[in-house]
Amino acid sequence: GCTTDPNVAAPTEDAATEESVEWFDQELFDKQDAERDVVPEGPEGQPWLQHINAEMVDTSEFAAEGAKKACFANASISNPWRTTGWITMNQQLEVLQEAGVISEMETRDAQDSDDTQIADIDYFIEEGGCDVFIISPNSTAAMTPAVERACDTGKPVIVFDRGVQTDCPVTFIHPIGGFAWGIDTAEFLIDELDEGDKVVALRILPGVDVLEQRWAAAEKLFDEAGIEAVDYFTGADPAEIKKIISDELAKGDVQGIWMDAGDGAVAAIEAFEDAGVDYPVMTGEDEMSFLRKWKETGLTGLAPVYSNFQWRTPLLAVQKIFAGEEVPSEWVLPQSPITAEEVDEYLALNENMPDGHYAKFGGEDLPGYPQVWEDRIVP
Amino acid sequence: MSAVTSDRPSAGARLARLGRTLVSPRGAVFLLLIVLLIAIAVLNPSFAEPGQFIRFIQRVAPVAIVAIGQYFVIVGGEFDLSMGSVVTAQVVIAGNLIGQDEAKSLPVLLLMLAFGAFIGLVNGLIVTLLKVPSFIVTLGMMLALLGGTLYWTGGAATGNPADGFREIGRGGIRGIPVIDILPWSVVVLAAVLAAAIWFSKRPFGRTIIALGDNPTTARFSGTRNWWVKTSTFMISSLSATVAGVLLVGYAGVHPSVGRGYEFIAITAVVLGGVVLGGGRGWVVAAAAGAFALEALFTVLNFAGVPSTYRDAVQGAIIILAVAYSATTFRSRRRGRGIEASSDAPSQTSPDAATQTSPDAATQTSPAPAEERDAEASARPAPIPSTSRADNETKGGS
Amino acid sequence: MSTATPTRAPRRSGSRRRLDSSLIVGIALVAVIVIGAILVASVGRNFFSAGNIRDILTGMSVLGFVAIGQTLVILCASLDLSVPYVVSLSSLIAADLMAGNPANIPFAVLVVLVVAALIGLTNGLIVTKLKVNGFIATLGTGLIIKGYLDTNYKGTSGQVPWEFQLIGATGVGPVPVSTLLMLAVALGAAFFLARTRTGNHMFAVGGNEQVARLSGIRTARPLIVAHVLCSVTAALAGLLLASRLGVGSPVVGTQGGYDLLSIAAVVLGGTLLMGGRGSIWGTIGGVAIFAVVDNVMSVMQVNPFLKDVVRGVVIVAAVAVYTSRSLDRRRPRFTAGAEPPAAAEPAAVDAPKGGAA
Amino acid sequence: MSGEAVLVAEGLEKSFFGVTVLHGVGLTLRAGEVHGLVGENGAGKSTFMKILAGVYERDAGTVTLGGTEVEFSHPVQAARQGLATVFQEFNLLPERTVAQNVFLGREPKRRGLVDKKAMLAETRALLAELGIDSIEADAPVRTLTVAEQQIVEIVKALSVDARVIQMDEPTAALADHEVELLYTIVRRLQARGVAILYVSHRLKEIFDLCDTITVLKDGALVSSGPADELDTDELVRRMVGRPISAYFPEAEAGTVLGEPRLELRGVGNAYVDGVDLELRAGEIVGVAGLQGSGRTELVEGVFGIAPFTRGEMRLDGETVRLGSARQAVKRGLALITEDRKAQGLALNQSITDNALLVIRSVFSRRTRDTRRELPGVLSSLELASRGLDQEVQYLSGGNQQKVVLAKWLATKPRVVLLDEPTRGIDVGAKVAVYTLMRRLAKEGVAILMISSELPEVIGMSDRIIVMHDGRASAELPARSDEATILGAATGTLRVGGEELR
Ligand SMILES: Nc1ncnc2c1ncn2[C@@H]1O[C@H](COP(=O)(O)OP(=O)(O)OP(=O)(O)O)[C@@H](O)[C@H]1O
Ligand SMILES: Nc1ncnc2c1ncn2[C@@H]1O[C@H](COP(=O)(O)OP(=O)(O)OP(=O)(O)O)[C@@H](O)[C@H]1O
Ligand SMILES: [Mg+2]
Ligand SMILES: [Mg+2]
Repeated sequence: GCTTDPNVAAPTEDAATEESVEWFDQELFDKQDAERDVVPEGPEGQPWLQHINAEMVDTSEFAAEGAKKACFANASISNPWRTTGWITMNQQLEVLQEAGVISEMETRDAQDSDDTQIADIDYFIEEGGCDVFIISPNSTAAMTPAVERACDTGKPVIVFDRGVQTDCPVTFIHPIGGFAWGIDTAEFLIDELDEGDKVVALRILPGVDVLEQRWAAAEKLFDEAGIEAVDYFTGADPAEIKKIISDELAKGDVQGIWMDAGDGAVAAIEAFEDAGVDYPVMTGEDEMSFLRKWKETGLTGLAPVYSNFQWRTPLLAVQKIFAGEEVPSEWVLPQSPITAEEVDEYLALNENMPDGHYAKFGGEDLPGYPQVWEDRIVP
Repeated sequence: MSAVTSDRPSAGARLARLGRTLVSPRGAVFLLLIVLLIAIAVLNPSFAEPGQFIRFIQRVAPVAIVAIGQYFVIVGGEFDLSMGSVVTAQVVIAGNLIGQDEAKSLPVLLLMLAFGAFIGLVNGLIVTLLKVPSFIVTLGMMLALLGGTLYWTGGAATGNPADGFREIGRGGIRGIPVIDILPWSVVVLAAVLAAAIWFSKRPFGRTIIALGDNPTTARFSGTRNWWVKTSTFMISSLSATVAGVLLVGYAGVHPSVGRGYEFIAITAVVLGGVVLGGGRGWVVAAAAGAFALEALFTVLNFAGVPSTYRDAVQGAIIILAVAYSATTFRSRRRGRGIEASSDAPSQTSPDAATQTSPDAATQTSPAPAEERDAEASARPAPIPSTSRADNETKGGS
Repeated sequence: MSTATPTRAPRRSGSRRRLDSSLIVGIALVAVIVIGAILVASVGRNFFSAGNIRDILTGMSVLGFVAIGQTLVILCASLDLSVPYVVSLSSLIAADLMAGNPANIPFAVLVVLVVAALIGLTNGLIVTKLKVNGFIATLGTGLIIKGYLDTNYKGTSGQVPWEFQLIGATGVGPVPVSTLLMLAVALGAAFFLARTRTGNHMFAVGGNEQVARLSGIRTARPLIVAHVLCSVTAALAGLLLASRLGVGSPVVGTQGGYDLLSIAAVVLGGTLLMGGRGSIWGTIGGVAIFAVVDNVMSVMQVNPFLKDVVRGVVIVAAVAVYTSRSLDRRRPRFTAGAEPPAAAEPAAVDAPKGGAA
Repeated sequence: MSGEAVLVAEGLEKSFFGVTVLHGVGLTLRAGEVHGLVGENGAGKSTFMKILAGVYERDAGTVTLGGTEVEFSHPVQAARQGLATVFQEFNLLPERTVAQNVFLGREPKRRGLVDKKAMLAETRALLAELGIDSIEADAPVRTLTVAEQQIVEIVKALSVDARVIQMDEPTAALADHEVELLYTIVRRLQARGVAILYVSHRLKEIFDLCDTITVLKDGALVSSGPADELDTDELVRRMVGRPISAYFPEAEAGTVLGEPRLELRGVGNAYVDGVDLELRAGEIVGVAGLQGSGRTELVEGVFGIAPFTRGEMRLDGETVRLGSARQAVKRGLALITEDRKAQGLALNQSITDNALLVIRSVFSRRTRDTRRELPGVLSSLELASRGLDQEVQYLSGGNQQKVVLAKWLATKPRVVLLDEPTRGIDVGAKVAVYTLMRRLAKEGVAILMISSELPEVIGMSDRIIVMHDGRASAELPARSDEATILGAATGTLRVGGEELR
């Protein structure tokens, strides 16, 4: 007979219709702006366990003995940031497996496809025998119904990185966010540049909320500060980036470079070298390639961070949840840029790491450090 | 066809001939390129300065080289969709194996060339010996090679290779008068283009085109089809390797370097008037197609077209350009067919859909209606190696 | 002597036919399932459990829709590379027009189908009238749609009402409704190919345009219809995705890689890339092979990068199996060492003089 | 014996590119009559039929069908009005079934849908009506033999319920017993009152079947009258109309038979079996046989395209195994294929490129020299072109053939295999080819020539091999007569000739 999936519930409100046309959201902007200055709570020196303005929820209902099975629906590992995090996560898993907290973690990788990830979550619900769901959504709105279905199983659900439009998960783990990134970077550039200067914004691709929010904030601030900003989508292809910058330099002077992710920052800098003009003021990311080039060229820069160590947190949250400890319902992790003063420190710390490694990966205390990250052993 | 008559004064006639070449399908790409370059120069006069222009050539070099490689595959009647992945793989190999040790540059370069040749060999042998359509073979290779590369590197770049190696794609001969710097890329492109022109005039190069035109004839004429075709795949993979060497210098190591190059290259080649399905085309025009495509991107950029619109404009221009040459080809051939006879037979009604053209009746046999077939074969070849595959296998070897 | 007409002919042609494409695909599919089931069992899972079957079938639905249309286009010796963008566009139009209100569903679906049909019509006209190779024509229209999407949509948009979401989430036992719909469309397409003139003529146009023309077929028509139907099935895939996602997404088509994967599935299903031969059911078999391979790799937790390697190898290897057995069209007269055919009866040679009977 | 006139053609004229191929030809077809149309190769028989069928537009003349004047613009239109044609070439889709091919373009409909059942049933009925039980209506055409395909072509023509059926060399691809079957078909149609226009080069068939015979020569009507007023000799005289000796040049003075160049001892592969042959330097050996008898396969075997799997092959006394055309070319062999466009030329390439194709791919070091000699070679062949960079697709058939010859002459071959070297080329070009053959023979080249034109085989050969059903059924001396050759070719004559007459 017909088996309507009981988990598909009628939406309570259908407000979300026009939500995506503009990415700027004043409320969120203000919230993240404020969060940047909050001193996070939590253990010193372990930023992956710290949280900002947390509202703790009780998890005693989940308290249970024994090793549990975790099911992880990953969006993808298709960029260096995600692979780095994925490596860290697996090392964290090793620790928790040894500690008898997690028996195994079954992972399905959706390879950047919403449709696949929905199927992955459904598979976990039916076949996974999961004690806890960890979900790194591929996109926000599209994954909401599937996450709700996972919640309906009564098992704890942990969402990290990108959010979903429901608060059914026990905790949603993420760094402060895109607006904070946008504010950090834009403020830096505005400080360093003069009114009327030109900033070229190199963005990866349209339509990804995490990235869009970065630009939405930065664009607004540039606008207010009278900085001329033009933006391009590069697909993270350094060759494309180099072409864009050379064309821009052919058109006129460029004083600043803003990036929504670190990939290709080196190519952008090299474009200035090749054209024989002064280095721009620049924001990249905490990817090693950028830090190294930054150091080497001595340009004026800032490396905003989208905290890679957040990949550890979901597993640690599993530990807390099954121990019945409180966790933040929205677990906002600290996210602070690497400044010129800190570069040397991070360069030294990650000396032998590959270029695609992220300086604030936060796995120094995990087994396998540093070898596993240096060799990029992807399970 | 415009009314250019031959009894004009000779200078006028020569001009007319140039004009005709430019509007002919063979020359259309050059016309397009000239128009686009002028547009760029108008939008941004500094572009026309030699120094800027040479930079433009430097930037186009990798794409043009890939297009040159793709040209040989396409003119030989096949497709190579794996070129982008080969570029990516080579870029990553260079980054990972050379590292900061400049001394490794040469050995690794040789290794890269060997690897490129090997990929081409595998593609070619599967196409020729197992008779799998090249579209599928190279699609599989594209997936497998990219996946393998990412697996090997753990999804990220280890680091850029030594600066000495990158110099090939990035640096140049400095202190040249007018242009200031002559990038090595430009030199490499010139060398590759010269080699390609030379090669396509060589017996082997001519054989590739004949093979693309009619593989059965080629085989019956003693051509080692498997080897000639395989060699085109090796050429394309090797050219992707050279492009990779330039790109790792120009851009650095990243898994997305080279992505989409196969489609850009095919588009460039088709813009250059090369017929998909093989047997027709000029390598210089294919390279010009790459320049036209890059110039188009640049125009869109200088014209301030929002970046999101660019794909749309690109799509429209590609269709129009190809439609232009497809339709002029037809009318030109029709013209020739009638020209050939002093007293053309009254054609059957032009409505080809309902009418049988005389050639239709004779196409399967070598019946006497040879001349009429000109029009029949003017129909664009459907897809790669269609009808031909039948001929190819008919002999039953 | 008419009695001498060989009686072995029917037997021979019968056995030849039995080996043909759809069946080979079926055998390949069964083989993949068997190997898959063993592998899945080796990690302590049940391949045939309801959840797993549902996972496989869900994986088939969307690609299935696209591949059905692609089959028609390839049968006509063309290609459609614009499908991913049609998929995305359809999901967006659907979600935007529905705007969470179930009353809008019929209208939205109608608009989606009409828009898709117009895109397909454009493709078909460019291919037939402007004589642009299908590869380039659809690459171009795909880029145009992509430009439109990137310009007008920033991320997901719209809201699909709950009623419409049910299509993607409901099942009959382990079989999702979406799969049933896909199979229904496949049935429709197979029926179309077998039972309509235009469908029949697609084989002719793709097989030999000259013969088709000589037989009085208007050759442009089947090609245009194929392109229209291909865009329409891509739109159905977009509608299904909208239903599953609950929103429209400008990237959902490209995420699925439906252009190249659908072509690969079609060829995997035994359809000739050069047109003229193939079947919808073969394509469904090809899609199923992909779905099973993907499912098994997911259950086995294969490294995502290696998944692509496996996919690439499977595509080439499977197609190699088909092509290597359908090469020699000429029938051998003598098998090595066989008895030579008996010389014809030495009939009386009459002087070349005779009259009408 | 014949009924009313169903089709009357009068004064049909047609010219192609200024060359008139039909000069006011007319004939009358009566119901229930089999009307033979005979003439030499290129006499205009096919053109005449194609004009009736609406494939070509006529330049002048009238055609009345069933009393009304008609002018068709498409064969489908003609078929609808009851005039069906079985063309000389197959127009079938190999991947589709018999029924689908028979009804292609006019599939029966029921309630808007193709009525498959009716299609199958009607095809089966048509097949049964013709007494054919070997063809299944739902078998893909690809699985049929050439003969069966020919029958499908006929069935396709029958399915429109035609009053007039034209058949252009329907038996060309048929073996003896299959011809018998065609006889039956024709006679049944005749009994139904259908008028049949029948073209064949096999005179026996003409006399067996036809009531009336019309002879064409060089596009003009020679005679048209009852069959029983003619005998073979008279018919041939009317067809040829000139002494054959003037047509075929004599061997050049000084031609000597040399050592054996090519020897075959019981060679065979999947298509031919047990063929013995000796070919000497300076010798021209003709190979005769019906279509499908394996002549092409024999030379393809020699040339390494479909390598022999049995027996022994020697070149200049040395045993060789050739596995590819390339090896053959290197050994001094040349093959002028029967299908010029599919196997001999790259149509989009220039004359030069085609002529240099073999040299470039096999003897690339000789390219430069050959290119220099090329204009001379081509002009000695009297190639007419607008320049050596003209694409060969724009050349006439005869000139295309000259390009193919030039391509092979450039390799300076020692053994030349000619497969239907004069197919579809005009008289002038033919004579040029014959003269060339003689010249080559004088130079010591060994020549094996396949031809379906018996006069050609007879006129040119020093010896004649006749193939039948994949085997060499006879080896006949020069100047053997047509009847003997045909007897061997149709299998009614065994090797040694004991059963002749
Ligand atoms: N489409 C055409 N274009 C140019 N010439 C043609 C065409 N069709 C036929 N011819 C010429 O018309 C003449 C008559 O050809 P046709 O095919 O009618 O001969 P046929 O009597 O059928 O010969 P065969 O016995 O070889 O079939 C030949 O000289 C041929 O070269
Ligand atoms: N045993 C067979 N069964 C079916 N078809 C065959 C067979 N042998 C040959 N054929 C086909 O018959 C046709 C003619 O065969 P082949 O080339 O051997 O004959 P041929 O004597 O050279 O005749 P021609 O050159 O006049 O056509 C070809 O299309 C070939 O594929
Ligand atoms: Mg004829
Ligand atoms: Mg033959």
